[in-house]
Amino acid sequence: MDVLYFAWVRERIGKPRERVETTAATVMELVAELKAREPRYEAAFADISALRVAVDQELADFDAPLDGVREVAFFPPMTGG
Amino acid sequence: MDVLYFAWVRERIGKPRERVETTAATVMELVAELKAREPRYEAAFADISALRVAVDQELADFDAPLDGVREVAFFPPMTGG
Amino acid sequence: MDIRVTGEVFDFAEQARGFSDGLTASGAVVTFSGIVRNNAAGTLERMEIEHYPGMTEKALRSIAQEACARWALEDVLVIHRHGVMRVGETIMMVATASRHRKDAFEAAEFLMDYLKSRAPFWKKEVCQGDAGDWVDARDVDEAALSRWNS
Amino acid sequence: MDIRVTGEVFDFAEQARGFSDGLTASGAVVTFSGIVRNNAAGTLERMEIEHYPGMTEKALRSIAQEACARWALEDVLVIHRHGVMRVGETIMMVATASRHRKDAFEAAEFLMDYLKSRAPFWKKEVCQGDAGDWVDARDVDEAALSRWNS
Repeated sequence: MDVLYFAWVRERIGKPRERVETTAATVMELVAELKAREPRYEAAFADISALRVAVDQELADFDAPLDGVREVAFFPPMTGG
Repeated sequence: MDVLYFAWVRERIGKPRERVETTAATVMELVAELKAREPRYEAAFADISALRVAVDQELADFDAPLDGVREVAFFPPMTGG
Repeated sequence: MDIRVTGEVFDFAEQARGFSDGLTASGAVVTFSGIVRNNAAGTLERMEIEHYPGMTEKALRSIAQEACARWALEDVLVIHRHGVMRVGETIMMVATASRHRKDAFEAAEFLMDYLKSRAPFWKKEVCQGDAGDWVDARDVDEAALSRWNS
Repeated sequence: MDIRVTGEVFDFAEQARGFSDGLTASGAVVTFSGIVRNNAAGTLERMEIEHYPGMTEKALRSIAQEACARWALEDVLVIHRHGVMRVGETIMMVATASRHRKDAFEAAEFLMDYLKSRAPFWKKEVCQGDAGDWVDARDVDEAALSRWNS
């Protein structure tokens, strides 16, 4: 699936998007896999309460299932308007 | 004092303003004097709850005193905006 | 603060631009504009608004001053027409500017609520072939004021 | 309904006029516009807004559709910029049109409340000589949403 990062999550991880091969069943499991990769992922996902997630471009919870999902995005709380 | 009429009050009484010599102590007493004049005043002031009053260009109650007042206006509830 | 009572047509967008261009500190601008609309039968020929010269500007200014006392506003604009208006013309507008949207929104709603029921304007709708009917005040407009007195 | 996400400067007043001119049944039009403001020290060089192409328009459209379901609106306009903005430029605007002012006001406030916290935009403020700071979401913006869920 495609994993996207925005704002300071993008800056900490150092890229806007990447292709991830995963068998994670939920967003939370995907986060655990990513954190295990490298310190910069560990840093970006250290405080999950400071993050929001979208699954296939819809806001979702961290326990959302990933079955059939094509795109997951991580970002800080939005500041539009 | 000057007595002014607006909207359908003006139309019923048939003039926009007039000079009134009165010793009425309150707006209510002035209304009673005007009603005693002619049927068109009686008609205009028949239902006082449908009227509003301004004393010297400030919204007031019907029991407002008239001592020193120069201008009293009668009109229906306002419909601006 | 800019309060205008006018017998002339005015352009809402041009006034909104002028208001907005004059601001330096406000990140939030709210405008309201009221437009003459036809009735369901499409027979409205014109709207006529009578007002109370002298009291009108005083009442509008007092309402705007109250808004400035209640909310943190950089500026307030009120324009209200009187006289004859055609379908599609702008009857009146308010604009408010503040650092925060909540202040700008609430102040604009407050201005509208008070202006509807406490500024001396009276609307008459004249349809084809009639002498015109005075618009009745709506209970809902009077009730709207209670929001600001709690 | 007109939803636009753009990287270009736009003129709030011109868009407000276009919106207003397109209406036929609404007597009440409310607009909100957000403007880039300098900080207290006057050192803001630019604002940068990042967004999530694809999701952004979808989210804005869904918020606008929800507003149309809740209030009697003739039309809704949302324009939101992304990219680099200078002090004084318009960041975004909403406009709502209805027969009654209450619907137009509430719908505009609803759009703003949701757009602030539920549309994928992120603001960064870049001051003279720094690399920029991401603007923190405000608790008060999150709290504002509760008004619409009772």
